[in-house]
Formats: sequence, structure tokens, C-alpha cells
Amino acid sequence: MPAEQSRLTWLIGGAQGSGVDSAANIFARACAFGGLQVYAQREYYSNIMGKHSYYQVAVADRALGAPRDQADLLVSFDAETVFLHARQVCASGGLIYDPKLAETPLERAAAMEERARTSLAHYLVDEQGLDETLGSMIQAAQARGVHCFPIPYRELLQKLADETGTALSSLKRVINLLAVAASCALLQYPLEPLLRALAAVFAGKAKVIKLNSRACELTYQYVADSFAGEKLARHLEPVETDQLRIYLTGTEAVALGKIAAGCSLQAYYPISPATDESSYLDAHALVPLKSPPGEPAKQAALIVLQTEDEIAAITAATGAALAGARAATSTSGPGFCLMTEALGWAGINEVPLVISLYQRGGPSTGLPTRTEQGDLRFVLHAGHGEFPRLVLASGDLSECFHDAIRVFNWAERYQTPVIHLLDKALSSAGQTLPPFELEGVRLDRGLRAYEASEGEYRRFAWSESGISPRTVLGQAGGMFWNTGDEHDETGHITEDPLVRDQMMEKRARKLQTAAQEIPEAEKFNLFGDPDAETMIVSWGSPKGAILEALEVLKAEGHSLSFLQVRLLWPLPARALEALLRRAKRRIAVENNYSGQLAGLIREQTGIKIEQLIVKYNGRPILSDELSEALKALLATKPGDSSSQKVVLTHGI
Amino acid sequence: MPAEQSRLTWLIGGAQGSGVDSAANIFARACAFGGLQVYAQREYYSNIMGKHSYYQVAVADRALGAPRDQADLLVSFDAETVFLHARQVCASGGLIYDPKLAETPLERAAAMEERARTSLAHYLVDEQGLDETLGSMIQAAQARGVHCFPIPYRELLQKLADETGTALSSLKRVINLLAVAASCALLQYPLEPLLRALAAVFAGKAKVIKLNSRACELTYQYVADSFAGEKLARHLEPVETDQLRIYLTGTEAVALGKIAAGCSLQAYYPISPATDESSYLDAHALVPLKSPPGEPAKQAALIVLQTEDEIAAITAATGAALAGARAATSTSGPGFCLMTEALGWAGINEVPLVISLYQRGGPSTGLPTRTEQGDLRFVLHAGHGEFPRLVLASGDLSECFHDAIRVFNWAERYQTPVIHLLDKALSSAGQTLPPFELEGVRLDRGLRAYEASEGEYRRFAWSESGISPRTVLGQAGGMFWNTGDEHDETGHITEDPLVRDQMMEKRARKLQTAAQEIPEAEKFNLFGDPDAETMIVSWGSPKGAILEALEVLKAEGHSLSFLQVRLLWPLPARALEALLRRAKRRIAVENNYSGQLAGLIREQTGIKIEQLIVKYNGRPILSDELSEALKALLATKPGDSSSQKVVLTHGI
Amino acid sequence: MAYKLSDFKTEVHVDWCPGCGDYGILSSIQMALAGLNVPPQRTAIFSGIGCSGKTTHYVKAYGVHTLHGRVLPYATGAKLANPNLLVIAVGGDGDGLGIGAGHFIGAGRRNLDITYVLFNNGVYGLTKGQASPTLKLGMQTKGLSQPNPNEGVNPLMLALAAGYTFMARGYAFNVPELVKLIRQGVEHHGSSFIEVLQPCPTYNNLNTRDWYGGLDRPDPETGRAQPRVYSLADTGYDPLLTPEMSEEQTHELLGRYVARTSEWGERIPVGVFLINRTTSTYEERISRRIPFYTQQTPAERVIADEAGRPTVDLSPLLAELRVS
Amino acid sequence: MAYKLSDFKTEVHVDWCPGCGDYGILSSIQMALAGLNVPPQRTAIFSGIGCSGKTTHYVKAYGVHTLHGRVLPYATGAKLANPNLLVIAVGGDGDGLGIGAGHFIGAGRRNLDITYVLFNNGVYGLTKGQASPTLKLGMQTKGLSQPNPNEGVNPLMLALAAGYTFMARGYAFNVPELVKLIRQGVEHHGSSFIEVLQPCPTYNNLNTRDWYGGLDRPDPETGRAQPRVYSLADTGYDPLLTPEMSEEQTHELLGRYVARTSEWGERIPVGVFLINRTTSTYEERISRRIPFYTQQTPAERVIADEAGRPTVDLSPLLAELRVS
Ligand SMILES: Cc1ncc(C[n+]2csc(CCOP(=O)(O)OP(=O)(O)O)c2C)c(N)n1
Ligand SMILES: Cc1ncc(C[n+]2csc(CCOP(=O)(O)OP(=O)(O)O)c2C)c(N)n1
Ligand code: SF4
Ligand code: SF4
Ligand SMILES: [Mg+2]
Ligand SMILES: [Mg+2]
Repeated sequence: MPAEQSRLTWLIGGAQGSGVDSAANIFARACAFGGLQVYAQREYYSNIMGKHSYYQVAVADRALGAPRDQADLLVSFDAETVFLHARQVCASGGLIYDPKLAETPLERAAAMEERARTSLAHYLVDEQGLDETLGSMIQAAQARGVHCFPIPYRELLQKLADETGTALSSLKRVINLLAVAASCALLQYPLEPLLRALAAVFAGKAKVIKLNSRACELTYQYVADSFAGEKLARHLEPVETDQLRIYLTGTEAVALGKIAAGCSLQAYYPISPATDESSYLDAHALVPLKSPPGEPAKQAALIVLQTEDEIAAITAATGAALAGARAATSTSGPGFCLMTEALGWAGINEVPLVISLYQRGGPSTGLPTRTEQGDLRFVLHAGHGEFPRLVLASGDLSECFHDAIRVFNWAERYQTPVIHLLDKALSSAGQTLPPFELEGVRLDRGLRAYEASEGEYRRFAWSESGISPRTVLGQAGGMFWNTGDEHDETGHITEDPLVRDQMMEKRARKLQTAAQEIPEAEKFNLFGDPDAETMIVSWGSPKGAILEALEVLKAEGHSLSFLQVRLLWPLPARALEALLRRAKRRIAVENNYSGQLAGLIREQTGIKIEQLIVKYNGRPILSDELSEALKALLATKPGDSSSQKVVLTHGI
Repeated sequence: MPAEQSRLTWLIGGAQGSGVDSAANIFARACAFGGLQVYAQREYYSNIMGKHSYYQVAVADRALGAPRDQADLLVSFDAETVFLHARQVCASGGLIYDPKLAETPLERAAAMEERARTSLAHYLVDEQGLDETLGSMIQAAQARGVHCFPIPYRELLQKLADETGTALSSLKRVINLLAVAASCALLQYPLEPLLRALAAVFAGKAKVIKLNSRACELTYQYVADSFAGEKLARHLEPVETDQLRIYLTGTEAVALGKIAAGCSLQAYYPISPATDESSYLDAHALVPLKSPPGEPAKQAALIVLQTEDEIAAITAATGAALAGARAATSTSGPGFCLMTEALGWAGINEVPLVISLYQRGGPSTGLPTRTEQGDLRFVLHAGHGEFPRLVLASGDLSECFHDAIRVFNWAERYQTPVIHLLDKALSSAGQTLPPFELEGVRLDRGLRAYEASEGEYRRFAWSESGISPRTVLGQAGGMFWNTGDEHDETGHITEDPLVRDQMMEKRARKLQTAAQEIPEAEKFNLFGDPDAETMIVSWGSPKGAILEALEVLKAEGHSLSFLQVRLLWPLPARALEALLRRAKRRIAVENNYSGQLAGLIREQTGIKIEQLIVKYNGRPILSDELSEALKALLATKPGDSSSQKVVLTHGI
Repeated sequence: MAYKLSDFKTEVHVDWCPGCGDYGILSSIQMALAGLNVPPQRTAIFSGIGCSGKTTHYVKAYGVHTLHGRVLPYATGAKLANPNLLVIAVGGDGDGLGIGAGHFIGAGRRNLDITYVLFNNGVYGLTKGQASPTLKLGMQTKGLSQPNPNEGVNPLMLALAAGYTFMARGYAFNVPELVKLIRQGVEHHGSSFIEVLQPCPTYNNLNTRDWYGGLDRPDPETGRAQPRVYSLADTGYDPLLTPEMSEEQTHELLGRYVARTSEWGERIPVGVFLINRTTSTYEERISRRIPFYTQQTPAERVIADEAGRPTVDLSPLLAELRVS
Repeated sequence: MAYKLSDFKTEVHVDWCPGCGDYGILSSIQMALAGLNVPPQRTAIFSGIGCSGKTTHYVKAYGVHTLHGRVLPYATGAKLANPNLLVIAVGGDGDGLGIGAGHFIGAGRRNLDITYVLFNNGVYGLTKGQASPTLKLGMQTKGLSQPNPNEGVNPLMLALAAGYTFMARGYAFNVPELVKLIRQGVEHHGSSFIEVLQPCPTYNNLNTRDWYGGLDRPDPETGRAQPRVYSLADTGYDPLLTPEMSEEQTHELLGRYVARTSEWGERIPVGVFLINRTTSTYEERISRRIPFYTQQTPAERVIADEAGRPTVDLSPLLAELRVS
């Protein structure tokens, strides 16, 4: 079947706190246990309970890497979800809803945004000539060819209650599961992988498993019986595979990378969307070590310190790094703002420090739970004055893991802060992947003066590469001093103009050394047809959507290349320039307002990337809206000024 | 006489706390009272007492705007000054020293930097074949033709003590004044303006004036008598003028601008070199208002709030701005680091906020009392996410004053933060100027909704210009809400993707409006020959040195133009591009490591400024080292790669 | 003119969890404001970031939802610029005593006439239940992977050290008392600090409404719950500190203060703990230097004539700098 | 092995003003260290920014001169990573209780085994004499244009509220006593806080050496100066708080603590104010979860074999995520 057909987009929505996440999680695992691969994306408000959240799970028999606008099956158990998402369902798709809610008027969706409500009212009344109820939404969907399936949640629960002797009130949390079971039935997907998923998620809780399994069976049967006639165009079929797979999120991938890298102290202050990474680490404070077979399992300590603020987080991590630990902090824009002064301190003192920065919608508090790539320029220049830093951006979960290791190696090798750029889209993306391999992984602790001799050791000794052998606090013979002031080779304060020049140049040279040493493969990726006339340039999380769009366009006869820049600083300007010059038309795709990478490239290479496709509504770039935008662009002439900046606006 | 001759460089050094500043201050005023113009520059350590500091006072019969490397007369009363500065005195210049110190060995200058000591030892012993004493320094200077004048400070003081019946011990603080009086005598400058300067500086303290005057007379007479034979090539002659003049520093110029602008709240946390501005404002908390003649003088309140940190400073200023005050904060790099989060808040909430940023040597604590232009890129991108800001850099004291007014007008007109970029060189520069005029000054409070009506008013109402009429806290009928989250027109939180887009676009449009409205004359200056082949591009404090260098080069037949960029954001890219394209050779001059403006220009215009002259040793660019560097550059071919980056290293 | 509760309510959807103590605090603030006879437009409420930070959007008064931890300096700037505004600051315990602790101290030292209401729920609500700085050592609320390794800070002890001049503690579900405390706080001249015990049913499963209410320890005789929260006033506690009091009396009061504020667990006092009348407000200190400060406020100052010409007369300042 | 004072001295030029109290504190730290029998290389001193911040450069031990206000979190990170380091933090009153006040609270709550020495001179020395947070209300030191409009914070009261478990105050010019206090602080298990009264002859013209020494108030009979500073120990003050003490005894001690720490002006007590033995250290709390924490420290962990292959075994973690 064509690439397009093998992918199914399942979408579930509901009020925050009503179980949307766990439903999606279980559905995704059910697919995975059936040998399929999934890519899940989560959208939610900065709110604990009541506001609308949704989860999109894309399923296919091959690896997927991006969310999409159109859904094949929409799953709901509240009214707001139907109102907000029904129009996303593709013409032959399906929609699961609670028939009890059919009369619910638009105004009863109390938590809905005013703008959305107004636009829905306009759609229903002015465009469709219907009234403002959920029933009308269903009607309109049906008119478009969408198959709508009323699922009587309450009755099914009652049946379950009766059958198992449980109180109905305590079964409320099962509703979301009924929706999952109903989906499987409609998609003609077998029940067995779903039951396995349940068993895995609730491992150890036999009673819960039993109850939930029964709920699934009941619903599955009910749906199979009730909607035998009405068929969904899309099916989901298990695939035989003996590939090992894990299912995890971006924050978990980064956390695993840190653990593999030997990170032994992470200091953080809670902030969305970075917190999950620290929570994962905190839950794994006892790190398993390889031990010879037969011997008792050994463990190491990973200290996760919740500090009083982000300033304390970065400075505590720096203190730990000085003591010799691989230390990191993890944060998002507002927290990073508070870290800039200490970033400079780590820079001038040549401290190996790792900062994982999860970008989110800015400025200020902005859109705390939405995505954006708005901080690139900020991280490049954060901190007053000039000092070396490395900035690496991951584009998918596998890169998240390996880059999390890489940044520690660089931090220690170049003795300077390294920023690992991530974003909310990556952090909350769920994906099936082959288990990470440590086979090829090597840890590089950089130049160390293990045998420094007292009185002679100079921490900032002059060297060609700019790098001086390092000692750590407490080490015999390697005493040093640090100061945020300009310093001499021993680390004591100096204001001597010549020593100052030398130290500025020494630090700057480390960056040149890094630029020379780091292999090109870690600096950027080139995908697609390298000789294509049109080149897409991007960085970070849009990677998945771009790769999918490339496939779609290829299927339609358009050949493009895609340059994914990974090392943003020091930017591999010369290599990029050579590649960029080969293309006739260059298009930057970025999840921000101004096209920050495009600006950086122009600054560093002189090449103006004439066409920008940007998105800044807090939602990730969706592969289908991107391919549409690209097609439209390709239909214009390269110099056409009306197409210089295309703004993507999809997403709910 | 030729331009070169009309300028005299007087340099005084000594331990911090020993009166160098007051001596320089009095000498500068003495020159000013004699109708001359001065430009003074101060260099000092981050230390309260004991480390070496010095003051350079340039004097001429015309306005001066930059420090220089070579000194005509070096004035010392300690050993370190002679060691460090004797080599700066030009061949026919003079040197005043204390003969009692002739035996002092180099190693006794305890506070001296190790590197300087080593290099001096090398100079004295290896190069000159002398021993390591001050006497040898003098000998070497004399060998170069420098006139050296031993001034027996102790004896003169004893004489003064005897004559006035004062205890010798209480006269120590007068030494520096003796040095000033001796300078005047050697320069054949009359005593009278010096006595006037004394009277002005110690106004109200008759006894002090009397004692100090007598000290000056005694010394003046002594020097005139003792060195009648030995003549200095350079004289200083009073000039008749009825021009009014003031003598002030950069921080005072900014403070006066703020007062004129009606700033009524400044919140700050102490930090060099910004503090002086706040101290000046604090001392003038009762602001004089114009009152009709005859009526009692009216006053207004200027609250200066010393906060617990810089975060409190910027947020308190923001709170005051919301209440309707013209509010500001003033800081330097480390403090600005802590302000970036709140900068974004002010940006998304469209608050008129002024930040005066005095750059100093970075990164981190860096060189706290030295100068640098290292923060340009940082201020352009400070704060996560994207929001509008304006950045204006002053190049001299007169701009400091007028720009300080201008930034308040822009802040209120465009309802967004404005950063006034200054640096240590400007802040501590002393200069004679005609008194500032308010004649042409107009204050623009921007769009205000004075008659907003309750229930209808929307703080962030949509508008073509991006600007919405503003109300202030406490105003009847104009209630608003603010939040760091993305908001709707009333200011309440929204996560709606479309409203988000609109708000991002609204805010961005304000910057376009500003770019259109602000006159070119406020965006940049073009000096020199507009058709010259070679164009110098710079910003901020190097202005003075560049203008002086231009004169020198012109005198030698080189015609250059100089583009001073003032509005750094939004950068007037189109206009700059047109100008830059006219030149054949472009040279950026910047007081930083990487040539940040050059990078910005390339990003915004595509034009690569091939040649950089930079300086990053913490000292300002000196006009004579700059003209030398320019001459050398002009002698090369434009594309010569060896001359792409010239690093200036002078200064002590 | 008398105000009604509804005059202080906006139409914004309140998005706290069901059963959240914030509802009680919100009502208390609105009721206290309605009773104060100050027009909504003369009132400005500032908030930090957290669930608690959303409060400003629900109150019909100028509402400034600031940054995490920075509510006090924002409020300080506004109040200083316009001392005639009624300024209230609100925020979470993480906001105020974690990231914002430095400002908490700074504001206490100033004694500006503002009122600060702290929502103490023992957790970071909006970021999903991490320990807040008030959570006691060893407690393990739902969201924690291990018992809290930090000692909890006592907000009222910190307030004393910082120098606030009105200190009180209320309980979110005792609205009538809380309304009174807030009103007293606002009417007090100087910086008032009101800690509110706020159940967070979603993340703090230890200090719940039932726990505060003592449902876990019914009276063996009557079977009725014995609430942990009790009224300080009922014990005859006198919070007043006056200039007339001797050093000994002062120490006695401070000793009592420390003893009472350290009670936690079985008995938790609420009410007014201290009213310090021995010092001046920041406004009074400014007025000593600038006598017209509260009449011609910095915020309302006319800085230019109609043509935009500055009203300032620079000449006296320029004269100081004259060198001719 | 016994250490000498000179083992803890560097050759860096000391650039404080003549007569500065910092000299006394520096010597006291060096002498205390020499007496502790810990090798200089096992010792790390952290400092903030200010005149006081330069201390690290003068002490021969690992010296980390950090950022303004951040000395405690830097020190915390290092100590946590290597609990076997002897960690001392030093800094000014502006550094520690102005910009750094939030960290001061945070560190107190943790009770990590570090010692913090606060140089209290009432001013911001290095920025030229602005009021520091400890300067009392209404005082006007040399550098101020008007009397201080803020109340001064009492460091020992703040330390109590924050949770430090060893609290003492010394005087910069009583070196023998200060050496003892620092030593006691270092030997105490948990976070120790030592406030040092430090004359700043350049900017603080009120709390001078003469003033502390009482030169302005000679005994009318003997004509001898009556020092303001007196020893707490001489009054029989017992600073010990133990688990055995009753609630009443505890309150009595706290009452005494508050009374004594609020003394200022005519009589100023120095000595040990509180030794709290009722709680565990942070290290102990970590060790409960990670029993090998102090033996296999995070800092010294071997993370790779010689070929650079990670020592970590990811498989148990991957197994948790398995979906096949
Ligand atoms: C600088 C910064 N760091 C972190 C956050 C993330 N954040 C949002 S709310 C919150 C904590 C809220 O806890 P609390 O102040 O106790 O308020 P509550 O939600 O409990 O009312 C945090 C850490 C932020 N917004 N800004
Ligand atoms: C973020 C930041 N803000 C301001 C400063 C400027 N600064 C340097 S030292 C100092 C105050 C020093 O006072 P204190 O901490 O009391 O130390 P002391 O000099 O009195 O020993 C300040 C504000 C700075 N270095 N960093
Ligand atoms: S998380 Fe807690 S504090 Fe936040 S709204 Fe829910 S119950 Fe209230
Ligand atoms: S300014 Fe004060 S604290 Fe700083 S060195 Fe001088 S005397 Fe000491
Ligand atoms: Mg809370
Ligand atoms: Mg101090």
C-alpha cells in the first residue's frame, strides 16, 4: 500500500485530569504490542484540572516521527473534544462520542477559549445552518462522510459495576479505557495486545488489571455487536516482528542519555516542560551498573537536587562539576533567563557544565505547555561579554538520547558549558524505538591532570588548543582558584591588559579546537536528494515533519534535500555554505517567529535564505500542513516576494 | 598651530584612595576655568584602596572626545605610577616624581601585576642595562629626552605645616594638589584658574580653600624657581571665551537626561560602573521645576529605590511604569543577566520601561571597572522567545544626555522596553560641554486612554500600528489585566493558537512602526567624506577616538567616512546597506572580541565588513593607537587576509 | 458608596481543581475588598506564578499576574510610584518562600503599606506537586519519590525576621475569619503578611481539608471531629507590640510569638500573631525627605506642558556643574 | 600531620583597606583551618562577591570565588558531589542577605554539613558604601545621602527561621575567639552559620572598631573603655538544643535566643547562640536512600572503563520501557 495508507492517526481529547494521557498511553502500547510503531503527541493547557487536553497517536508499520493535522479516528468522552476536533477528522474517518452529550450546547463547554467558541458558533449556525449543540457537530461531521459512533459509556460502566460488584462511582476513571477498547474494536484490531498493554501498565496490581480487562472486553464486544454494519475505512492490523522495542518520551530519552553518560548530579527547579526529565532521574537515583554475571548487582548514586530557584540549580551543578561530577541542570526559557550570569561564570572558569534547555512558547511565561523554537538566538548570546559555549539541537528521540551523552563528552573535552537544545514538542512526544545501544558509546572525560604537583600546577596554563589539564576539588596536588573576574594562569584575579588578552584568546581557541575536532556527521545531516534544486534547512524538532513531508512530496514527484543543522554553535559555517550554495532555492522551516536559524546562517555565511516557513502559535509543525505549504511554495517562483514568509497556523 | 599641537595630555597616577581622582578633577576644572576644553578618562581597579589608578586629562582649545596613549606630562607621587607610565611619556614630554622614591626597587610596588613587573624588569635590566629601581626608570626616560622634575613633596608639606601651623600628618591628603600645582607651573599655566577650581570644588569650606590655595602657591613658586632653566616643550595657555561650560561625567549626563525626561522612579542595585548614575539621582531626589518668576520654586519627587537585587530593580521599575511613572533601572552586565526574564515580561505586557546598561569587561564578573562593548548581541536577544525592544547606543556625553530623554519617549510611544547602551568608558569620561539645552526637547507620552470607559476598555486592543491606547493602575475606567502568559485583548490568559498569532504579530508590528517613524538622524550618523572609498563603521564610545583619528588621517591626506550606528534595534538595515555599498573598503571598529556590530550588519544586510579593528583588554580605544592601526590597514590591499582582524592592545 | 461581592468578580473561567482551597481565598479577598469601600479602580492586585497566581484574573480590580517569585517587587514599584493605590500581593508558597524568598525579606525590611497573602499548600501545585519550601521534613506527598529531605520553613518566623509589622494566619475554608484578617491586614499601616493554610486536594494528600478539620481524630466521647486549626484569639493571645512596651514585655511577646508559630501537627493556631506599632512605614520615611510625596505622587506627576516641553528646570543642576 | 598557619597562606597581595576587619577574619579562618588537621587539598572555600569575596584568593586551599549572592548554592553543589570535602563558604552581608537571601534560606533548610561565615560590615564595601541589609533603620553611614530607610535584618534571627543548626556570632578583632567559633562551626555536623561583626573603616563610620570597643563611653571611674561586645558564654547562656528537651525547654531556649540576638547598640553578645542536635544532616538523609553515598561519592564515581565504555547498565531501565 502507498506510504500514506499505512499510517493511522488516532486522536483522543478530554478535560485535563480525566485520563486522556493514560488512555493514549495504553492505546499506544496496545499498538506497539501488536508489532506496530507509534508516534504520539500531547497537547495540554497550563492547568491541573478541567482545561482541554488531547493526545494524538500516529500508528504505522514503520517508524513515524511527526504529528499531523488530520485524524482518522477521534475519540471523545466529553463535549468540548467533539466541538474542538470534529472538523479535524478526515472524510472517511470515525468519531466516537457519548450520546448522552448530544444536547449539550456550545456554551456549556465552560473552559473553552472565547475565540474558539465564537468561531464554532459561526461554523454551526452561519455555515452549516444548525444549532449550537454537540448533536449538530455530529450531524455536520456525518454530512462530510465521517462515521460517528455513539458509545453509551454510562450503561457500559453500569454493566461492569453490576457484573463485578463494584460501585459505579469508583468506575469513573475507567471511561477513558472504554474509549480505547471501542477504538480497537472499530479498527478491527485484536483485543489481545490491548490486554497486554494493560497488564504492562498496571504491572503488579492484579485487581486493577482484572477490572480493566473486563471493561475492555465488555466494550469491545458491545462495539463489535452494535456497529457490525457500519465499517470504518481504516483498519489496524498487528504485524509480526521479533524486533525489540521500547516506548518512551523525549524527556525519558534525555534522562536515559544522562544516566548512560554517568551524570551523577542534576540540580533543577521545577518548570514545564523540563520537569519530567528530573522526575525520571529522581526516580532512578540508584543507577544500575554492569557487573560480572553471578556477582550481586552494583549501583551508583545519581543525586537529583531540587533547588530554591534556577540560579541555585545552575550554580549547584557548577559546584558539583568543579568537584569532578558529571553535572547538569535542566530547564525551560524562564529558568534559563535566570541562569545566564552563572553561564558566564562557568565559561570564564572553563567548567564542564551541561544545560538541557526545553524551549516552550515565549516570551515570558508565554505558553508554558506549548512548543516553540524561540530561544536559539538567546542561548547563542546569553550572558554578558564573550565566552565559548557549544549548542547542540536534537531533532528526534534517538538524537535526544545520544546527544545527551555527547554534550557531557564535549563539556569535559572543551571544558566549557554545553547547551542541549530541546523543546516541548520533543519532550512530550512518545515514540516506539529499538532499545538504545551503548555498544558504540564512548565517554570522554577530556584532559585531566591526575598527577598534578603542588606549587607547579596551573589550572589555566597556556596551551595551543586552548585546553589546559583539569583537576577537581579535593584532588591532591592540583590546587586551583576560580573567580568570575579575569584571572591569570593559576586562577587569581588579574586586570593586566595583556594577560586579559591571552585569556580571552585561550578561551576562544577552545571553540576553534572543537570546530576542528567534531566530526561533520555530528554537526549536521543532509537528507533527501543531495542534488535537488530545493533545499530545506531546519533544526530541532521539525525534523520529523520535514522528513514526512519530503516523502509525500517525493511521491508526488518533487525531489528535495533537507539540511538539518545540529551543531548550532560553533556553527559549521564553511560546510553549510558549500551545501547551501549548491541549491537553487532554499527554504528555512522553523517553529518560531523570525526564522532564527536563517538569520544565523546569513550572519555566518552571507547566504540569505529567501523563503521562510514559520509557525509560532505554540503548536508543533504538522507534517500535512507542511507538505501543503511546501507544495504551494514550489508552485511559485523562487523570488516571488509574496511567498517569502509563510506562516503555518494549524493545531488546536 | 597644527591640530596635533593644540592638544595636551596630562596623566596622573597613584594608589586608589590617595587622591588621584580629586587631583584630576581639580586640574580639569583649572583648565576649564582658563577657557580650555578637557576630556578626562579614569582607569582604576576593582578595589577600594591601594591598587593603582590613573586619570588622563586631555586639554585643548577645542572640544576633545577621546583618550590617547601618549602623555605629554606624567604626574606621580608614588613609585608604581612611574614604573607603569614613564614609557608612555612622549620624547619631549615631562615627568613629575618624588625624589625620595628614587631608590625604590620594583619589587616594592606590592600591588603591581606580576606580568607588568616581569616586563618592567626585562625593560630595565635586559633592554636598558639598568637596575630595577625607580631611579633607573627616570634615567631611561631622560635618555629618551623626557624632562624629569623631582618635586620634594615632603619638604613642601613641611613648609606648609610650619607656615600654617597645621600638623604635618593631616596634610597628607594635600600631596596630590601639590602635584597639580607643580604641573601648572611647569606648563606655565597661570595659578588663578587653579585657585578658582579649588574655590569651586571646596565651595563653602573657607578653611580648606585657604590651606589648599596656599599649598598651591607655595608649590607653584617653588617649581617656577627651581626649574626655571629646564623648559617643557608644551605650554598651556588660557583662552578668552564667554561660552558657558559645564564639566561632567557620562553617568551625570545620563542622570540629567533622566531628570529632564521626567523620570520619577529609578530602581537599582549597586554595580560598577552604573552606580554613580543612581547616586547622582538619589542626591537630587527633589527635582526643581520651572516656576513663574517670583513664585516660590516648585519641586517634584524622584524616588531612587535601592533594591535587594537586580531582579527586584527591574520588576519594581516595571510596577512603577504600570502605575504611570516614567521609570527606569540602571545596571551593568551581571545585573542585566538577572533582568532578562523580567525584560520579556515587560515586552509581552507592552510596558514602557527604560534600562540603562553600562557595559564593562566580561564575561562574568570579568573586569568590573574596565570598559568593553561586549553585550550588544546579548541585549538584542536577551530573554527567551521573541518580543520587541529598542536598543540605542550613545557615542558621547551629549548623546548620553539627549538619548536618555529619547529612550523614555520611545518607551512610552512604542510601549515596550528600551535599552540605552552605554559603557564604562563613557560613564567615567569627564568632559567640558556647553550646558545642556531643553529648548528643542519634547516629551512624548505616547497613546494614552485618558477617558477609557469601564467594561469596554481593552488594554491590548487590535490596531494597525500595533500600539493600543494605554491606561495606568488606579485610573478610573481603564481597568486592565497583565500576565506573562500569552493574553487576549483584555489581558487575560489565552492559549488559543489564533489569538496567539495575532498578539505576536501585533507586538512585532510596533517595531515596524518604530522603524518607520524614527527619523534617520536618530538612527545613525555619517561623518567625514561621504564619498570616501574607505568607511569606518562603529557604535558607542569609540566614536570620539574615531573622529580624532579621522582628523589625523585627513591631515595626512587620507579621506575616510565614518558611519556611527546609533539605533541598533530595529537596525535600519536598508539605509545602512545603501551607505555601506557605496564604500569600497569597510572597517568595523569595536571595543569587543568578535566584532558584534559587524556580525549584526552581515545578518541584516548580507554585507560582510571584511576588516575588523577590535580591542578587548578592558581599555578604551585610544585615538593614537587607532590612527596608527588605520594607517597600517590603509597601506594593505582590501582583501589581504593578514589584516582582517587587527587587535588593539594599548592601555595600562 | 458600598460595593458588592459581584463588583469584584470577573467573568473569567476559574480553572482550579474541585475542592481546592484557592476558592476560599479568592472569595475572601473579593469579600474583604467589597467591604473596604475602595473603588475597584483604585485597587491593584499582583500575583506570582502558580495555581495561586491566577487569582488576579478572577478579581475585578487592576490585576497584574507577574513572574514566578517576583510579585513583591512588582507590587513595591507600583505602590511606591502611587502611594494612594490599594496594593495587595498574592502568591504560592513556592513563589513567595522558594524562588521569591529574597524579595520576601527585602519587602519586610521596607515596611511599605502593602498586604501580602501567601497561599500555603505545601506543594508546587501548577508544576505537579513537588515539595514547596513549607513542606515539613520527612513528609511524602503524592508527587514525591521519597520523603522530603528539606526542613519546611515557617512563614511566620521568616516574616518576623524580615520585619513585617502585621502577621496573621488564616485557613482557606474559614472564609469569614479570613475576610476579617485580610481586611485588618489592608487597614494596617505597613507591610502585612497573611499566611493562609490552603488544602491542595490534588497533590497534598497529607494536609487535607479533612486533616485540618481533624476528621482523622474524632472525639472518643462525642465522635465529633476535633479540628487541628484553632483560634489564637480564643486563647487570649494579644498580638500588639507598642512603643510603650518595656524590653521585657517585648521579649515576652516575641517568645510567645515563636512558641505559637512553631505549633504544628496536633494544634495549629490561626489569627493575628503580631501587630507592630513601634516603627514607621516606608511612605512616612520618604515623606520626611519629600514632604509632598503622597500628594504629588511620582506616578501622577505632570512632566510636560501641552506642547511636550519638560516641566523640569535643569538650571540649578547645571549650575552645580558650571566651570565658567 | 600538623599544619601551620603558613600552610594556608597564598602569596597573593591582600588589597583590603588598612584597618579593615577582613584581615582578622582571614587570619581566623587560616588559623582555624591549620588547627583542624584536614589537608589543604581536602578543603574548598567558596566566596561571594565583595571585598569579603577576595578571601578565597588569600587562603591556600581550593578557592572558588563565585558570583554575587550565590556562594551557598555553589558550595552546596560541591559538597553534595563530594561529601568528604571540607566546605566553607564566606561572603559579605550584602552578598548573603541581600541578593543572596533566598539561598540563605534554602541552605538552612537543607542542613548540609557546611560552614558559612558572614562578614557583617553594614555596608556594600566594594561598591562604595551603600547600605547593606544589616544596617539598622535610620543610620546614615558615610556613603548615604539620607538615613537608611530600611530596617536592618538580624542575621541570627534569619538563620533561626531558615533552619541552620549551629549559630554563632564573632567579632573580627577578637581573633582567638573567632578561631574557636569557626572551628566549632566546622566540627558541627550540619549547616553552621557564623556572623562576624566586621568594622569597615572606609565606609562604615558608625560601627567602628572604637565603637565596638566602647571607646566613646569610658568607665567614669577607671576611664577605661567599656566594650559593647561581650561574651555570651560568660553569662551562662547554654546554646544546646537536644532531642531530650521538653517543648517548654525548647521554647525557653528559643525565647532566650530571640532576646539575646535582638540586643544591639549598648551591649552586643558574641559566642555560640544555638547548637541544634534534634535533626539529621542532609548527608544522612541522602544516605538513607543511597547507603553508599559517602563511600562512593558522585564526584569520584568511575563512569567508564579504560576504553571509555560506560559502566552503567541500562538494561533494567530499558526493560521498564519495553513494549515487545
Ligand atoms: C523562573 C520560573 N521557574 C519555574 C517556573 C515554573 N513554575 C510555575 S508555577 C511553579 C510553582 C508553583 O508553586 P507555588 O508557588 O507554591 O504555587 P501553587 O501552584 O502551589 O499555588 C513553578 C515552579 C516558572 N514559571 N518560572
Ligand atoms: C549581580 C551583581 N550585582 C551587583 C554586583 C556589584 N557588587 C559587587 S560587590 C557588591 C556588594 C558587596 O557588598 P557585601 O556583599 O556586603 O560585601 P563587602 O564588600 O561589604 O565585603 C556588589 C553589589 C555584582 N558583582 N553582581
Ligand atoms: S493543583 Fe492543588 S493548588 Fe492547584 S488548583 Fe489543583 S488543588 Fe488547587
Ligand atoms: S571598603 Fe571596607 S570592607 Fe572593603 S576593604 Fe575597605 S575597609 Fe574593608
Ligand atoms: Mg504552593
Ligand atoms: Mg558588606
